[in-house]
Amino acid sequence: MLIASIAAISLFALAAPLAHGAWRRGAGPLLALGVGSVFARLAWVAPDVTAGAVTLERFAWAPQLGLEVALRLDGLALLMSLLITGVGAVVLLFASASLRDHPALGRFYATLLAFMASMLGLVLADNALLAFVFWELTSITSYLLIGLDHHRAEARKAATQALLTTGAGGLALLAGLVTLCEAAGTYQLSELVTRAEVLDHPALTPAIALILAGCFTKSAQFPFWAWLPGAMEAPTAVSAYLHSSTMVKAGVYLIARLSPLLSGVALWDSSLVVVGAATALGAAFVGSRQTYFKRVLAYSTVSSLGTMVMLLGLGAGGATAAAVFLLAHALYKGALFLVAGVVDHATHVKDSERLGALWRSLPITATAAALAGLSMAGVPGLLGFAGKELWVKESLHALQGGWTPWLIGAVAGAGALNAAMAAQVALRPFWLAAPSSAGAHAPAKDPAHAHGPAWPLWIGPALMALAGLIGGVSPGLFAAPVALAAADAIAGLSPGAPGAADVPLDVGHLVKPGPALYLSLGAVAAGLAVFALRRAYRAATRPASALDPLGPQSAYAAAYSGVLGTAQAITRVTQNGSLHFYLRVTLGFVSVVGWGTLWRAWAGASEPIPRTPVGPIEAALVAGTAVSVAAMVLLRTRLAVIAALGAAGYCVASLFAVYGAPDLAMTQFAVETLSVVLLVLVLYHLPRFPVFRLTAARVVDAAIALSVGALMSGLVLLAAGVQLAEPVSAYFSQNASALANGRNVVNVIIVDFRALDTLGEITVLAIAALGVLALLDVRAERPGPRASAPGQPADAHPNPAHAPADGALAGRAPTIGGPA
Amino acid sequence: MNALDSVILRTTTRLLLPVLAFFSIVVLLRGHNEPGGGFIGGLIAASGVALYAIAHGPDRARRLIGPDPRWWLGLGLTLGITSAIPGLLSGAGFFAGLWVSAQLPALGTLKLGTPIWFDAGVYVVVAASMLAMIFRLQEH
Amino acid sequence: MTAALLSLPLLIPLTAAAACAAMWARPRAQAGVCLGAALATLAASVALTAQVLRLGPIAAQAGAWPAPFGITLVADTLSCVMLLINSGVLAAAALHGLGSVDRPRASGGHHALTLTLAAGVSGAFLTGDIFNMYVWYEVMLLSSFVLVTLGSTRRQLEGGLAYLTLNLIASGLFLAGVGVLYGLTGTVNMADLALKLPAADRPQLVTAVGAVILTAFAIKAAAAPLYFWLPASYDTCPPVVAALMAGVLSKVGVYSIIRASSLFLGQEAAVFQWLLALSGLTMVLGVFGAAVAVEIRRVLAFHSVSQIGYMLMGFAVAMLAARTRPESQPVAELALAGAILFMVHHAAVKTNLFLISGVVLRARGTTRLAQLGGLCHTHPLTAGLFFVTAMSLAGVPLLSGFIAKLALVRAGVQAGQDAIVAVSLFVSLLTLYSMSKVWDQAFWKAPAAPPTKRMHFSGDPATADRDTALMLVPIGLLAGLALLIGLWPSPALDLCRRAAQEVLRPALYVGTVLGQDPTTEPAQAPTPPEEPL
Amino acid sequence: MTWALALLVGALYSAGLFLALRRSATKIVIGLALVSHGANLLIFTAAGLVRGLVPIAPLGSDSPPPGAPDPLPPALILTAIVISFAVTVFSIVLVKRLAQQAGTDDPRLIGSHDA
Repeated sequence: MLIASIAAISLFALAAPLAHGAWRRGAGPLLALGVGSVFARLAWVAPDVTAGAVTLERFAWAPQLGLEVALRLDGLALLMSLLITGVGAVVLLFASASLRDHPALGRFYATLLAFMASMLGLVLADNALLAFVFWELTSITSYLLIGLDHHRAEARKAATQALLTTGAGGLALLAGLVTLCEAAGTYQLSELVTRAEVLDHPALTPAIALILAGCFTKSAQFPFWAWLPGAMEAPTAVSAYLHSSTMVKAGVYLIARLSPLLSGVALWDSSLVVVGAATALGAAFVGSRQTYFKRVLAYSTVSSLGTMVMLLGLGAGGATAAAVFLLAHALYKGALFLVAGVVDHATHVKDSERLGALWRSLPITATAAALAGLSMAGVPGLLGFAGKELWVKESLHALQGGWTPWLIGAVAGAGALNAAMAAQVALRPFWLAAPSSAGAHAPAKDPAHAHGPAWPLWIGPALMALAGLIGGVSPGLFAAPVALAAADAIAGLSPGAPGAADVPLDVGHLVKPGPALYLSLGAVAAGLAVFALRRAYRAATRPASALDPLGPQSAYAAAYSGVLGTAQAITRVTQNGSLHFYLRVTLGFVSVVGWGTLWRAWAGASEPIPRTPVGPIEAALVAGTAVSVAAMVLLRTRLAVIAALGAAGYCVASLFAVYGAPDLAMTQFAVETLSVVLLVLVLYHLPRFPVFRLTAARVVDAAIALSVGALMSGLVLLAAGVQLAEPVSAYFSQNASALANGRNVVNVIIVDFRALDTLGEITVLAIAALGVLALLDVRAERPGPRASAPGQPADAHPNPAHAPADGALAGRAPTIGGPA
Repeated sequence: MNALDSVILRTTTRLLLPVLAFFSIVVLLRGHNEPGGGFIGGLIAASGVALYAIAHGPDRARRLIGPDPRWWLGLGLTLGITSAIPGLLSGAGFFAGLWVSAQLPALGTLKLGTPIWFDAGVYVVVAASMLAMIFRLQEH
Repeated sequence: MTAALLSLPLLIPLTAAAACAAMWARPRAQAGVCLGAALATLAASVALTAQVLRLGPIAAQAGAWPAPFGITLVADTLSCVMLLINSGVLAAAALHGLGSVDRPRASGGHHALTLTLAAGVSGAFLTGDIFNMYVWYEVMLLSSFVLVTLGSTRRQLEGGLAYLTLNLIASGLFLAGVGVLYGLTGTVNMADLALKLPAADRPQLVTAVGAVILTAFAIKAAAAPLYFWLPASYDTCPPVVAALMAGVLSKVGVYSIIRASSLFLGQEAAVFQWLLALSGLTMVLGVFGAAVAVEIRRVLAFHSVSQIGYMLMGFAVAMLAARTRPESQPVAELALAGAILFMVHHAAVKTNLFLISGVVLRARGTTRLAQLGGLCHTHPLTAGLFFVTAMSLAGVPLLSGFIAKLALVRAGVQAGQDAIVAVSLFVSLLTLYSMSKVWDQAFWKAPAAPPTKRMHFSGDPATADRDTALMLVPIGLLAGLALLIGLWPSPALDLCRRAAQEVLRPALYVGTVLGQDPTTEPAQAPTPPEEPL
Repeated sequence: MTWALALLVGALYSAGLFLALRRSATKIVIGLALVSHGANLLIFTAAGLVRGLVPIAPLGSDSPPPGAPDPLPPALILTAIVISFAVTVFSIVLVKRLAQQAGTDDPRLIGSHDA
């Protein structure tokens, strides 16, 4: 069933463009229906899961790598997968209307469904590597979704930022998961969390740090949250789905998934609490100063994610609170995002301060907004209240566990500012009077929307807001079982065991006088006060913007330009276009490595260097070679240098002749002669070499060249002295005549014993001939006399040196598809 | 470079050409037993034709050798590669030398084998590649 | 039979090259011959691989001269994988070439040189003789020199000069190293060297020679700090040529490093420590170049450098694990299998990206990012194929790059080489960045300017659509391969692991070449000469 | 003599590489040709020197005289010589084409696109 769910949604993704092509308007609802059926299927088994049944499905994938398609449905996975498919169906419906005229709607459906399948896979995966696979796929699909309107530079920039941030985190996560799983000896998550012995492993600390880096980037924690507000460049449907209800919860999900093992480890707990609290308060502060719908929602989302992360650091009680909060948040924030979408669709206004009294034209939407807003603010009677109440309670509880009182301050502040933000987006535009300023928009002015939005637009927020209400009023219906089953899974309690499931969520139990209640009601009140005095509040907090250079966006920008700047600087030095530099580095490397190793080899060698008598002929030849070589370095005319090259070659050839290699000598004489003739033919017209001067650069060059030359001398002496084994060539001498019918052993080697070498050799020769012809014949530049063929375009470049590299081909060919 | 306007050179090269051609074949064939072989032989043949080209111009030299040097390159390479095939077919392995000998009156036994076939390929490739380059450089 | 099979990946392209040279005036026929030969080579490589998987490593002695006297051709699983890469890339380039190689280039010898390049590469992968390897190196190098400069634009010639100079220095070192090896041991047969060098028990001596030879290989492989020639030349030549070279050429260097140092040059573990350090440097310097490059082919060229680093990393991790702790054999196998799989993956993906850059160049006349844009509207199919391929390069799951990366990361962590794993992951991020940069700038961005009038169509503009369609065929196939390996990695992983196991047991190779292994063709004396005419 | 030839090998490499570091593509190519001479001489010397005999079996004999020089290094060098000749010819034509197009053969003036 689990694999079938993922496969079904993947199939929808593949079919979506076709469906969109075939049915246009009908495709969205149809796909939503498909996803809805997956939701229904999951909901059907929900009672079993909440009762403790765990579904397992396993298929082999790449056992060599520990990669297995292992899927597991427990309480936590159930909560997440219901959200993914449920919110997903609603969002598809919403998108089918809000993006009705978008040119890329088919591709949008496909990408969104691909994301949905990945997300579902992530929460169902029981194999760490499989989870990572899906994790990465959510990053990629999210990249494509944020960049849906890619003609806009901001959209592309936001997409890249999201990709890089979550991508970097993903790679950290991979390293962390592999480290942890290798230490534990299993890649199966349900098995991993039982391996308590890994807690003593030295790799635990880096593994935790890396895994948290992955989770914090994905869930937009401080200081990595900058990408999430940017991601609001995506269409609202995407923001509602990815960036509030599902993908950003992936990090929270994974933390929760590993909690049974790692909860209780000091580093893990304290990181979660500190980072979570900082994020909750920091993002709430930034968000409370915004007025644009989606910006407010984005920062409040970040703040809520911080809340969940913080709660996961607070042990078993925190797990329950986190699960409830997660569910509540998904419902109200998803609803509010869609509400923002409806408003945008109806009014094309994005600033909540410029709107008012929308309840008249958008009554259902306004109602949904009100319910969701109340839930977000934490007003009793809604599911959000339960989440918030448990949060406050657990924080107070943590205070007894030794946490600093600052924590309570952060919680209270975040709670208050979230309430203010709820009022800003759910109250201000709908239920307060329209601002009197000229920029105010009333939707009635737009005749196209005078009759209110189409049903696919408002049905989503209405359903989600309603769910939040039902969850608050009657938690036993669905909210409590699902959330508490998830909490059990997070706390690592075996399914069915007594535990978190005992925590009552209904209002009657939660509304009990005590510090928790006072604190949370106080926070709501403070939030409303902030909202009421928002102009003064914003003015008073303006100095805080001085901290922006220390904020997450600046951190991202600094990291981005820091890495690229380093890359630029290094590449400018290394790949600087100077062949001379390349040669120096290459030869310098040879010299260093060669001498570094030859030195040790010399030290270990005791063999004498063989001495052969030096006759006058050899002495003359050696001297002749040396003089020719010196001449090549010193002479300045081309012809002289070429002549010296020839002389050196002749001397070497004569040495070969003296030492018993007549074939070699003959060949070298012939080749040397030909080389000189060809060099003269080819180079005849070129000018003299530049003047010889003794410069510092020349000295360095000489030192490098001499060093490599000396290295070669050293190698020769070593090889001439040391003989580790008898040469194989005795075989050739013995068998050349008898078995190969030739008395000239060298030639027999060439054409028989080692004919394959010679085959390669003549191939090289043939290639060189073809190459010379190609160089001279195939010409893309410099229209010479041959170029003036009829039909040649007249706009041939007058100055060949400045002709573009991909210029027209001269000669018999039309043009060459050359490089640019 | 065009043909040198020299009757003597033309006549000499016309006479020299067959001599060099014959000599190159001798060098090719004797290479198995004495210094020589396909490479040197090919160079000698090429130098004969190159001299002819200097005297009579590359166009006439091209006509002399018939097909384009690139065709000869292909032929030579093919000769070299195909000498691997008899060995393959006989089951001894590619490039395995197979020999036949013929009794020639007055010259004694002539041994011919796939290695000489191979060396002939070397000869053709060397000559053809030299000529391809020399002709083109001459025309350039 | 075995001998025939072993020689075919070498002889087929060589024969076809000879045919192409002879048909110099008929470019269409040459393209046909080239494609036919490529497919035949691919078929021969597949058959050879099947044989090797069935029988284990096999060897054949050229000229039937017994090893170590003659030249041995030997195919173990590693050679087979490399041959499959070579013939696959050759086939893709030949297919693409049907649409992208214009008449002047074809009559300039493009097809013949493509085939000699492939033959040289096959030879280098098959030969068991280090001097013979030098010869095949030169065959492929000169082929690539000509291919890089074919067209003789100034930029090509400039790039060609850098390429030529640095590679010739490598050849000079390689040759010197071979000469010294022969002087020391009196043999050039690699299996024989693998017997004689360790027997002499002079590891420092071996390392001194190895330093020269491995440096030569490292230059050819474009490892840091010796890679300068690669970015200088790959972006100047036609994309189809760059595809060929990026797909196989630099891997020959990596293959040679693996072969030579696992058999006989790597007697001291320090060799692999250095290799590991250089692999990290290679990755970082390469990816830095890619991150700041502003032209598609240059981005790809720098990435080629960076990914050579991954291959070397896997090999070095494997050898260090195998040398230092005998019990970590599975780790060594996984690391080396990862490196080999990375080569397969990289061949498919990088070849494909260069081929795609050819389509872009054809469509817009430039591959400079600033002047591109809007391709995902005008060329949606190309865009989709690019995205899949680029994400594979970046190591995104469900694609081949992820599998290779995962193998390397797992093995690295298991082997305790945390530093290099960290470097490789950082490089992976920058790879993702530079691929998204290309996607962003060339495909997503609104077109910078309307395409210039002076398009760079080769051949007949009337057939441009057909040509582009032809170019897309291999692109689709290669993207499909990246997806296939990503979705169904087990066969490829098993193949690579088997190759790794064989490399880590040099005795098997030595036995195949020298010993009386039943699968080796018995060395036979040539047929007696005295047969009647 | 081994000493002398070893030093000569060093001299050939040094001079060749020094030329390759000069501001002239022509010198680079010529220098590389010199390096290949050095490599050839290196192979020759490293394998050992024998004076006065050749590895050719005299007529009527099946094998070269005892003590004849090792026949393999000359065979290897022969191959290397031809290869380096082919490469040199190609490179020098390349340099010529480059110099024609750029008006100079100074690589520092022509090779700049790579920066």
